[in-house]
Amino acid sequence: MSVITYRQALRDTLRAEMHRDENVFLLGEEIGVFEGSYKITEGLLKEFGERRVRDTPIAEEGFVGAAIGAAMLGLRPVVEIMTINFSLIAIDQIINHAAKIYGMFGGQTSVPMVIRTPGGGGQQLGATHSQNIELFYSFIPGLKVLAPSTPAEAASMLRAAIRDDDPVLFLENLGLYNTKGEVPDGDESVAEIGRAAVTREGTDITLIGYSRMAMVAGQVAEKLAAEGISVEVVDLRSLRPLDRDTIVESVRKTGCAVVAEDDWLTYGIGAEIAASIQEGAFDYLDAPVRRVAMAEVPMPYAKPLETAALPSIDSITTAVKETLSAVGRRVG
Amino acid sequence: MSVITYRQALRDTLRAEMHRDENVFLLGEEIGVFEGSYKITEGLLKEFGERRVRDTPIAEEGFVGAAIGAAMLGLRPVVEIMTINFSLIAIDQIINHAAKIYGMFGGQTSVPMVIRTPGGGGQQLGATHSQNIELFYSFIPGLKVLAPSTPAEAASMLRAAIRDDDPVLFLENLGLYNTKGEVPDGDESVAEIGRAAVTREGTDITLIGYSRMAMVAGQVAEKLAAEGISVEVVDLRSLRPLDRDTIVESVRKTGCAVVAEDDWLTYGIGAEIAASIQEGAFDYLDAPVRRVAMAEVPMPYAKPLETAALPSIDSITTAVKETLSAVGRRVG
Amino acid sequence: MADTAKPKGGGTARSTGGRRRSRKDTAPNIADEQPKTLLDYYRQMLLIRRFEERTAQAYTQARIGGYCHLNLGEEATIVGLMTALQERDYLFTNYREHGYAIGKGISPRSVMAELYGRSTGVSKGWGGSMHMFDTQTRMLGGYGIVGGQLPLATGAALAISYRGGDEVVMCQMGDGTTNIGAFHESLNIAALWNLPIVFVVVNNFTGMGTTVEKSSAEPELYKRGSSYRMEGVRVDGQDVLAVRDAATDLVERARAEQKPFLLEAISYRMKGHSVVDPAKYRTAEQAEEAKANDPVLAFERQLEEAGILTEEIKQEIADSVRDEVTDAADFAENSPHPEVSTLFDYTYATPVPNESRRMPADPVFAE
Amino acid sequence: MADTAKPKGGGTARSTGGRRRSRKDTAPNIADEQPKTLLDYYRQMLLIRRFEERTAQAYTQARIGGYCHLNLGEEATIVGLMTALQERDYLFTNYREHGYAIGKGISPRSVMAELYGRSTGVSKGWGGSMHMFDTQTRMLGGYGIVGGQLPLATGAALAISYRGGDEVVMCQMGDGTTNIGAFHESLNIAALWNLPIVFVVVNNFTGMGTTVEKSSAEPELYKRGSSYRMEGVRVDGQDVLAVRDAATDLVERARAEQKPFLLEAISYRMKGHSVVDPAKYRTAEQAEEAKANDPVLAFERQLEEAGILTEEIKQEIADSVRDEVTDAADFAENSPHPEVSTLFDYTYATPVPNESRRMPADPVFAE
Ligand SMILES: Cc1ncc(C[n+]2csc(CCOP(=O)(O)OP(=O)(O)O)c2C)c(N)n1
Ligand SMILES: Cc1ncc(C[n+]2csc(CCOP(=O)(O)OP(=O)(O)O)c2C)c(N)n1
Ligand SMILES: [Mg+2]
Ligand SMILES: [Mg+2]
Repeated sequence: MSVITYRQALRDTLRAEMHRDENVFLLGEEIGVFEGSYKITEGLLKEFGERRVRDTPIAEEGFVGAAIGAAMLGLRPVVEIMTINFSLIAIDQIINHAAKIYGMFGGQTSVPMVIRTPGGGGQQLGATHSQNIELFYSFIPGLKVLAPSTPAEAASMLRAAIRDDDPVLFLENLGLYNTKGEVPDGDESVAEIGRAAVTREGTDITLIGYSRMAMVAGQVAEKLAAEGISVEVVDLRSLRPLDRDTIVESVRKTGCAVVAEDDWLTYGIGAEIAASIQEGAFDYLDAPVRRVAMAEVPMPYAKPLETAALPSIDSITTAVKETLSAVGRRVG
Repeated sequence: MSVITYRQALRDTLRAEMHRDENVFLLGEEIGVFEGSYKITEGLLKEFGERRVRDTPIAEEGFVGAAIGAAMLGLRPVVEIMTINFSLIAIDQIINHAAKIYGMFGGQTSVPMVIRTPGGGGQQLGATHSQNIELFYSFIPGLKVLAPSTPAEAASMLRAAIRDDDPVLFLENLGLYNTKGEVPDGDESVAEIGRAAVTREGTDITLIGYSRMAMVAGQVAEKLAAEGISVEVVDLRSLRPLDRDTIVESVRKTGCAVVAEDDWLTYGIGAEIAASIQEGAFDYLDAPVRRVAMAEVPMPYAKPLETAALPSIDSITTAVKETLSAVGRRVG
Repeated sequence: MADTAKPKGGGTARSTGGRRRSRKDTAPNIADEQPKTLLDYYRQMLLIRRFEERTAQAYTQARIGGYCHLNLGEEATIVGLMTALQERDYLFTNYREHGYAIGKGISPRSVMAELYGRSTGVSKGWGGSMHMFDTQTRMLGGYGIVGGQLPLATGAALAISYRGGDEVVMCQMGDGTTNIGAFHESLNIAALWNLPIVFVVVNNFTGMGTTVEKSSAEPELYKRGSSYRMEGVRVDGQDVLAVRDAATDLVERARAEQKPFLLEAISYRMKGHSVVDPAKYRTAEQAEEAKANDPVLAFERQLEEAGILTEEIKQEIADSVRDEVTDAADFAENSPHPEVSTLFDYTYATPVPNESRRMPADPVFAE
Repeated sequence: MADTAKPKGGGTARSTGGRRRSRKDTAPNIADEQPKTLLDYYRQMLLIRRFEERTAQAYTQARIGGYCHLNLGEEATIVGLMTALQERDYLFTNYREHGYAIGKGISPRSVMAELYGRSTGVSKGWGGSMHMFDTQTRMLGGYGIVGGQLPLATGAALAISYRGGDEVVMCQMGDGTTNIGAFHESLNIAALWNLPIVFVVVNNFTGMGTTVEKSSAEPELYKRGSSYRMEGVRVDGQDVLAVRDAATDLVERARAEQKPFLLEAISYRMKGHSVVDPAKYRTAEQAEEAKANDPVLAFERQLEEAGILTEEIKQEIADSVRDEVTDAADFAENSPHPEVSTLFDYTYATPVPNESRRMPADPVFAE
């Protein structure tokens, strides 16, 4: 068991998968000579050479599309899009091509590729660089969307993504790259796509998150445990397919839920979670499902505004406590 | 009072607005010489000339962006994107630019523009041409999203969109263009952006739709009325801002609700509606909110598959009846 | 269309400035060809012509749905291009691709059945008119998003290069497509990475109704390779031999030299943009010009004049083509529709838990 | 960087093939200029230099957040370009724009306050380093999405043309930006519609770490106008007078002839891509080359040799620039942060019912 960063887990996994399978190669902006904007691909150009670690021009549509075409011929490209905000340039290739090619042609050609891209916020990057738009990909049949929250998950889910025959949007997070966690030495585990996980058991309330918010949810649970509140944490892990059963089973047990998400509330990921819960656990719910999410504004640069606009341990804690008192009013 | 088509209502309104305000001009692919893929701009090139009715190259990102830039200097461009599917090429300009410019620069410059684009399905157009992705725009602070369902709404809402100082995504629908409805002669009414409407009163259940599905919801209500079921229909009209109060007020009265939507279910527009209802009418709900939506597949071309994948009067009727019997099981 | 950049006259193949041409500069002459080869080209062109006429008819009879774009007028270009490709070479096209599909080797039956939306269709009825695809013949689609096929085709060429293969990719598009961002990004990447791909622009002078002069600031489209130091060639798309020669040259050079090329074929769209478009925006003169440039009739006359196409052979070919098209339509008509039970078969190649298989009326949670 | 396409030597302005040049072909000579003008340019360049050095320092001290890209090395280009613009002309840039903002006439105070995220900042603290914007001086942003400013700038030029105005738009970008689709679409549209805009590529030979040769198949970037029949000019971006002359020429021609131009300025980025980038990928030789091409020092030396910049004047300018930068930083430091109560002030220009004004901890329905 080693304690490594999320960044290191990604890098180690990319490297091992490239050694394992000659068809796996990397492409993206500044992943080679520059070693990656966030240094996930550090050292890989030196080790594997230009054929397998390919710096691209600034042309997201072109190089994501090229990866799709290469995948159609059986290669297994792993594309880096510098941040998820820039994926909007490539989204036609992702949604109208990668996600459609298998079905639209009657299942003749699969598209085994991975698009790695970080979301995140809270770095004062301003309105165009602080968005969390995993929603767009999670909405699309034909895509799979993974959102690991720990180094161990990052490794096992990236392995799964690379080995899967469908296009996978692999969501990383700027705020997670430096976080550390245990990863078993020589780990070769491959996560099952389409499964959520109960990462902490509890009895009073279910707190649901994914990516960085799954980590924050754990911190909230820890903090509330000290106050005698038992929070069960569900880490969605796979945004598409979505594992509704795990969510609903937890809520049937606890009777109430809060969703913590890094995107905007209206139409955000949490909307589906809340809608699913009210449908699947209707008779078990003792209070409305609450969502904690970003304030609905183009994200300002100024620190105090940005901080106010983002969900935090405090705002999530408030929502949990208010939900519990709403339960109290109803069942107590 | 005249009975005209939705198409005619749009065309008349564009024409009148162009006469009213010299700053209003049209641009898009094939809107001039070809008179519009769906003939919304028929005759307008002849009447107004090339300066005000501008055929663009096939370059959605370029011409939508150009419209944004022109709006920053005070013009009021009305852009046509041939179908909403192609908006994915322009989405970076819409989301990262049109929606951000007002806020990102501290409110110095507004972006008074309209993007008209039809959604719709059921025309055997296949996987890439049958998507309803208004969700993407409805999710974005800084945009307004309108989705009229009748000729009269189309006219008054297009007027509102053109006169509003913010970027408005104006959602039309292939399946509505030929539908007819009454529009008051010489009507100059300007719809209020951000308001839903109860378009039919009822007591047993609330049925919620927008765009073509609001029309279908009306048909379902009509049909069920004959069976003695009283359906209240809510037409969302404005997807952003979303008028939760009107929805919730209706559900507080009826005690249950079904959402009919033309997009995919998971993370679709209906998710937010259901999530909002369970939050705003928790103590009034007698059954879970059900959603009727497309099957989650890349839309097949073959007619029987397409038909099966789409929501219909029948499937909505089923959901309404099953919801009412779920209410019966609980309250009755 | 008289005001377009179309070079007047016959063999109009032109190359960019400093290019060393490896093939002969004179227009190809039918006297240098085997009669059998010429008749074969003629038959292929006629087959596409009759197939598309039948398609239009079937569309009008509502046997075919969706959008439907025909290759009428493009027959010489298609046959010339497809002749230039080896079986192992890959083809990517836009939505106006029925003829290309047939030319690449897919049976007219499978193409027609696809148009009819039947499970015997080449894309099993999932694609329709715009999405013909066949791994066997390496026709890799049929794409309805303008420009969408360019990055994909570039990526296919990347895969070939990555593996050191000797296949070539051909990527077809229309004139209007040269104005979209994907064109620029793809040609740049292909040139930078030395990929074996030939981009082909079929210049029929118009997008839907918008002319090249109104949409491309450099209307001599083959010159647009210069932004990528990519050699561009223009050819008369009405001349099957000229197209074949120009395309063969570039395809083989792409294979040997491992680099991309741009080929522009001047062509005429004989009807509207799609079956339902009456093309009212065309002047009578323009319509006349298109008709006067009918490549099938022109080639027919040439072969007749050369004594290669006798009245007897002509009849024989006409009959066999008619039979083949009728057979294709009958096959399509009698083929089964896809079963609704297959609706969820092609969302994912690797099945995973919790995929949605809900029909519209189903609740999210099965009870 | 020795292997780049950079022309060696001094006045490197070159034009495309058949272009008729209206301005003199020799490099501009300082002897032909007013000393006052030259000293003014020098002061402006020095101001940008010192401002950016102070910015780097403030970033390191965590007074500034987010990404922060500096104009160090680009001073001559900026001053030359900004001198070419009339007050009524519009400017669009990318995220590396502090110097442009100052050059266009925004006070260093407002720019620094924006970097500090204060409500006195030019974008009220909402934009930060990448998003300087000012309607007054017609600096219309500061954009962080590579290529995003090009369609906007084209649209601004469209608005001018629509109204028959006589303003010109200048749209700045980096070399890496010429490879994205928006470049192609925008230049094509600008050329088609005869819009008064000058696209300026600042070629510093690299995106973040990827060189021009690795990203542009035609590395002589000014030639990329040819795909749109747009005249392209290359100029030595280290020479303020050369830049001024080339830019003035094109700006005035855009105004008079109502058509777009492409100007490439060869430039050196003296530090990493952003403040936090140590630029390890650069060889010592490349770093040396950049340093050797310091435009501020070079101009300083030129003016000293010509006897225009005396020791006394130099000191005077240095002091006044230092004071101005210090004043800007003090102003920023002492300015208020935006109030959290203003968080929802700028989502919409036209308020409508039901806008969300919920804070993260708030329920959807206020109780
Ligand atoms: C991105 C995108 N924009 C618009 C369309 C609608 N559209 C379909 S075909 C077409 C014209 C294409 O013209 P061209 O490239 O010349 O091909 P042609 O049809 O003439 O063969 C347009 C605008 C589309 N399918 N995709
Ligand atoms: C669409 C998009 N892709 C990627 C990025 C990340 N990025 C920011 S700056 C940059 C390099 C730009 O290079 P260039 O155009 O040469 O400008 P320079 O920074 O050298 O001035 C990249 C890749 C971005 N901001 N937007
Ligand atoms: Mg065309
Ligand atoms: Mg650069």
